[in-house]
Amino acid sequence: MAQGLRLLSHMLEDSRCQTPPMSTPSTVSSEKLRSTFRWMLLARTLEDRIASLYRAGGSIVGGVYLGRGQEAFSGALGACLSKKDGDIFGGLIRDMSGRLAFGEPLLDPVRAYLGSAAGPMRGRDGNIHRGRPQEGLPAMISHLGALVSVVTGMLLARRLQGKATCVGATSIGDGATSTGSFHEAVNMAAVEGLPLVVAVANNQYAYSTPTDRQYACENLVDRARGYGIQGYVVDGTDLRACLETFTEAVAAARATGKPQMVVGKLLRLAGHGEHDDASYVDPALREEPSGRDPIDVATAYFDGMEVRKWQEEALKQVAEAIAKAQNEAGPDAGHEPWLALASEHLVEGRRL
Amino acid sequence: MAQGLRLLSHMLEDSRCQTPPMSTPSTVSSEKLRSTFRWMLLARTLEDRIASLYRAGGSIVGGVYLGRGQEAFSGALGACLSKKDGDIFGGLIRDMSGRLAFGEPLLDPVRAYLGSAAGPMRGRDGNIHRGRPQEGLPAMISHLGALVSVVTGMLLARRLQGKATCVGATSIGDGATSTGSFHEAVNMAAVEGLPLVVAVANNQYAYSTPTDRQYACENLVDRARGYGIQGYVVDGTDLRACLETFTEAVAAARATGKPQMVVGKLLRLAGHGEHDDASYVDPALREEPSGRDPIDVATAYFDGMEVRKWQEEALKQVAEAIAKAQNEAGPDAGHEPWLALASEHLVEGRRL
Amino acid sequence: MSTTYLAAIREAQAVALREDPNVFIYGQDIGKFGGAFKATKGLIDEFPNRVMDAPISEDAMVGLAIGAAIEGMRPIVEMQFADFSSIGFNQIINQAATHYWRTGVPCPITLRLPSGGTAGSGPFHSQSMEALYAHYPGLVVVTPATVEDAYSMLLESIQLDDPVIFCEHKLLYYHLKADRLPTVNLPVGKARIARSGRHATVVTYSAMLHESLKAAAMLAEDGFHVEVVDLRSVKPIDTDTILGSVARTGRLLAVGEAFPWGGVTAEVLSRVVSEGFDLLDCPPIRLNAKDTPIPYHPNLWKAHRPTADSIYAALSELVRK
Amino acid sequence: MSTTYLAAIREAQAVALREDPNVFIYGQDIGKFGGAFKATKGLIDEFPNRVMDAPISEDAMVGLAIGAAIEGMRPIVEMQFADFSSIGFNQIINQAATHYWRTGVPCPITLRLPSGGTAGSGPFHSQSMEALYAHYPGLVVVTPATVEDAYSMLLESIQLDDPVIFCEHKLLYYHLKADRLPTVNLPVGKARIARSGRHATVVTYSAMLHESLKAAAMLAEDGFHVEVVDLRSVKPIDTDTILGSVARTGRLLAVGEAFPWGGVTAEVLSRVVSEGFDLLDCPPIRLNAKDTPIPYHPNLWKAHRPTADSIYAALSELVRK
Ligand SMILES: Cc1ncc(C[n+]2csc(CCOP(=O)(O)OP(=O)(O)O)c2C)c(N)n1
Ligand SMILES: Cc1ncc(C[n+]2csc(CCOP(=O)(O)OP(=O)(O)O)c2C)c(N)n1
Ligand SMILES: [Mg+2]
Ligand SMILES: [Mg+2]
Repeated sequence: MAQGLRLLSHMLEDSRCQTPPMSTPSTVSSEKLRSTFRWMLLARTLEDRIASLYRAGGSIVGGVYLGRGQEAFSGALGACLSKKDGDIFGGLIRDMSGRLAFGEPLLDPVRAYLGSAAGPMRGRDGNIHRGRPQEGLPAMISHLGALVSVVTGMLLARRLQGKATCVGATSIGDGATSTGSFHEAVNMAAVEGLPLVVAVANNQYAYSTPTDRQYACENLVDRARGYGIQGYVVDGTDLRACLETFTEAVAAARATGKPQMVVGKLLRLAGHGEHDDASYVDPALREEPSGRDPIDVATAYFDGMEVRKWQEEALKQVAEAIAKAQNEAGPDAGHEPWLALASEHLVEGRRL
Repeated sequence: MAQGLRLLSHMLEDSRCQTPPMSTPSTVSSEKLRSTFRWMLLARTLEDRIASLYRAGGSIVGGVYLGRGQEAFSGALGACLSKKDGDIFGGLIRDMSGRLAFGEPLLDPVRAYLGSAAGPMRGRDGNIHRGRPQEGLPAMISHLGALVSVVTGMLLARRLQGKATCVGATSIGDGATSTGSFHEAVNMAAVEGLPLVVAVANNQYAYSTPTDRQYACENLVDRARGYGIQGYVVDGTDLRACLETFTEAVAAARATGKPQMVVGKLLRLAGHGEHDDASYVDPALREEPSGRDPIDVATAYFDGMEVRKWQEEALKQVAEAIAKAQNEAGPDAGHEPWLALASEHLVEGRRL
Repeated sequence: MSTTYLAAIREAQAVALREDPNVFIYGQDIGKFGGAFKATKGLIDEFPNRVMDAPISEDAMVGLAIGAAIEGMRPIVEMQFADFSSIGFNQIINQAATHYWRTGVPCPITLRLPSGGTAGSGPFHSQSMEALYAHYPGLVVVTPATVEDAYSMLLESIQLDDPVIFCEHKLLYYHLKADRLPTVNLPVGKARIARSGRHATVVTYSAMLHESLKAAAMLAEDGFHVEVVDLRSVKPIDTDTILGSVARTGRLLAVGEAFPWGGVTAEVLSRVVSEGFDLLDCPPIRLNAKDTPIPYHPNLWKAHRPTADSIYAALSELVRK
Repeated sequence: MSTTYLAAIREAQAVALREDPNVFIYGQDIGKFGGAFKATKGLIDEFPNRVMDAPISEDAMVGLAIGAAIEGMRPIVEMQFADFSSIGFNQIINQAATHYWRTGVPCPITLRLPSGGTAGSGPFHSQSMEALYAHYPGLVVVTPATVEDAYSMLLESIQLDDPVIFCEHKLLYYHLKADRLPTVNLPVGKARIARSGRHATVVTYSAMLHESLKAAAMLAEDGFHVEVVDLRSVKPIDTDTILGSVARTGRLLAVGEAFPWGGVTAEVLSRVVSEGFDLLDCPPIRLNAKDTPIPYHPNLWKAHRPTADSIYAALSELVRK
């Protein structure tokens, strides 16, 4: 079965996209496959828990946006980067898996969702916007596309500081490829020759909008050539294929110092947010290969007993983190300094 | 010689860009070639005159930006559209030739440059920003890329009003392809399926910036596939080639209702504006085929005597227009109503 | 049967689409889905060609609307949240706002901006952007605070020959209700005395009207009668109505939910002191949100914006000066 | 040897590049070409890796600078004209301005905006955008009116740990001269009394300082001594210095070149009336540009903005009230 999946997946041969030849046997170690799968499990476990807390009401602050269906694509990217070597992962709203694989502490999302003042954004900004900019995890803003140039700038800084081999990755949805921000940033990274990996998670919808109202090209990878960068397509539901492709793309970025664009096809297996029942999603899409659940697909790679054990560990980790964060206080307006500037002497508190 | 030029020009065969096969013999009538050439001559004559008035000082209001080198590419586009049938020509700063060929009255640019209150913008906006939006000539703003979506919207209106076969064209420089505005608008036109012809005048510089600091793809036509639209490349210095290509592109837009992207290679044969000596331009570029003067190239298609006659007529027309506009008063601040709103009852004149 | 603020917005669009074939709506997820807030729910069924889902391209969305408007259409653009209009900002202030003045050709577009804060929405889904747009010449900026105004002013906005920034407040969408929609109403440009009083004037708009009315009710228990002026549109500002009220009360507090530097409250104070200095018995004051981004956590959010309590506190001081 | 306002800006950047390896400049045509106004002329020769020509992508230019700043760099971004910052607007107000507050990580970028009107520049090459940026929390907005300030405040802006909108006025580039560049100067945030007087206070900034000083000189011939306050930065505003001046004169005129609704002059009036109402002997007034786009033709342009003459006229009335 794993073999069958391999055939469905990996970079599609396509003359338009300058993909390196398909690599057999897999360039991905079983250790990497396993560890990434465990991040996927952890992400799914956490998000399931958050979703049920959200539905129960009372404990989750703000909205809940899940990465369900994108765990392989996102996790593989996060796992192919090296936080300790100065790589950058600019995660978006569906990147729980990638963020954790990259090295974000589990407590960060838990605290953010539960509104703990000890969370990375201290209650000032929310859940999916969390980040640790000085540890290679920039904190996204809502405006789609806006993070791509920021990661590009982080890479420029790396280069100016003599750390030119660091790679910076960021993801983008099919919908956000329509933003001018995305275009300007990818083009700029190509012009500046910076090792940016753009992971296009084509989950077939932008909120309720299907891709035929978003773009008219055959495949979003067709954009790569227009930027003069390398393009890859991958079955975004298959962890092994994703790991192979991102391994190559990250290596290529590191070696050439040039942007790489990886387009993964998959399906958003949740509402846009948990407030959304996604009734507009065409049910036929779930039956297609791209509609598979990446956790199911990857589970087939492993021994069932082991998977259950990992699942239990994930449940335990999540439960512990939630228990800890639930005991932490929310932010206290009385102690909030209300300082938007680092230069405190320029703050006009009293006057405004 | 004309034959030699033909060989250099026309759509380059390129597997990347879905160009229809090269058409021999020419699809362009000698009448069309001649009339377009005369618009080119008129544009060049006018702009030469404006430039010398600018250098002399005193009579030209504001800056002067010339289309020198782009007359064939721009003029051919203007000539392939039909103003009376409701086509749209969204000209930019180097489109004197195309605007005139499309049907802009010669007095419009003359009055604008000479600061006549009778000019199309009544002194409120300047020279290259002039337009007649209700006659298919929208008035550009300075912000590059911003006109593409406006023309797209004009086309949407045409379609909603049952005039779906009208074509809308606009031009864009190599530099302005880097704007998010350009990207959003071309993508939107492709998604909406609107007959937009985007003419990319790749004149190898954006102000002083060469194309290697602007994009990293081989040819800007490589972008077409990423939008799912038809792409064409053409020698922008050769009028016949330009007419052939735009005839095809406009016909394709009209027939399919879909966007077309035409990339013309040429060289800006002037400074960015007349204040700029363009000393940064690599002299070697002038020796290349794309560095040829399109007026010279086209002159070879015609009888020398005839060309001289046309030139004299152009000189006479320009002299008359300038004489007329020079006698017209500039705007009078005392009579300016200072109304930014059409809804006069909502204007807060006294208060602000 | 009662109508919500949101239903009024939907209904105004339905009426406009029905009455004028030049009206169309463009925005993300506004078709079958009916919009993130359901403000266009069902409209695509009745008008399949005139309700269109847009790609995530706010710059081009506004540009497209401008182009269509030049050609005689009357587009309505729904921004998914007001905050995302920052992407269409250039097209709004430089293309739409200048078009009539530059060319003499009107540009009648209506931009619907779901505005203002709600708990848990954070810095990028809570903004009140009226001051940005009001600063630029060539735009009309309306800020309905009631169901009736949401309805009648949206209809009027669509009919106006100018670009209108229609700031609809998300906090009012579901809770605010009216028995029926108005057939006549005050036009855009006129303010309304929402509550009469003689001890002080509160000038406000949008969701802050309701906080101010609550504060006024609290003050009434202390024996002070506060007049509350609902601006309805912030460009133009109905200065005469404000001056009339200040002439009666001698005291002025301007309340807004937007950031404190500049903006509506500064404009109101400036006009009153320039034109009605002698009407004032004591210094006029302002109350705005704090000068930081809008916080995500409800604990912080509640302290960031003015509330009935903070307005009450400011007024209590003002009436005793 | 004398230095122009433009040369001071160039020199400040040279010094910053020399003193701090984290400083770099990014902008269109700023490399070999030295920039549209030559504000970076020759800098690329001395710092070939830290002066970079950007594509025409203002959104990404600002985004790139933010990313670099997060990593400890101190980028300077030159907008070719202030007006084009509308394309980078979202990155400025939503990403740069909120970054420190959201994450605790500073975002020290300096955005140079060649601002303000010159004859024949028209609606899109003449704007004064300080009010837009000052409205949003998290930005410092400076508006130097002198050669010395252009130099010292640019140096200080680059050193500040916050995003700074540096509004340099194009009309001052070539004509304004100073004998030498200062080694010490007032810090950002402090206003300066540019001319002392006792009959009225003019609060102004940037190019309008010079029009105001001319008007003050004209008034002096009529026997009225007008005090002129140069704000230097519009966020923060040095309210204490303004109040001090109004305490001396009892009369206030605020003058700005920007559009009239909201903005700096409204903010100044609001602060003075809220905090110094009793200092005023008569209604404070404002003078701004007209509420239309900025006209292209010099005939119209001259009438659109305040000038020494119109300031003189306003002051003549004010001092006689
Ligand atoms: C500039 C901008 N416009 C609109 C939105 C509102 N919005 C949030 S998510 C979303 C859909 C995003 O679709 P896609 O990029 O495909 O990502 P996905 O949600 O599918 O992961 C929209 C329209 C936004 N965040 N930013
Ligand atoms: C958004 C924006 N940024 C910057 C400018 C300033 N600017 C005017 S023309 C120009 C160069 C344009 O180059 P290109 O698009 O290649 O057109 P060309 O001048 O070569 O015809 C620049 C940078 C502008 N007009 N708009
Ligand atoms: Mg998607
Ligand atoms: Mg060019």
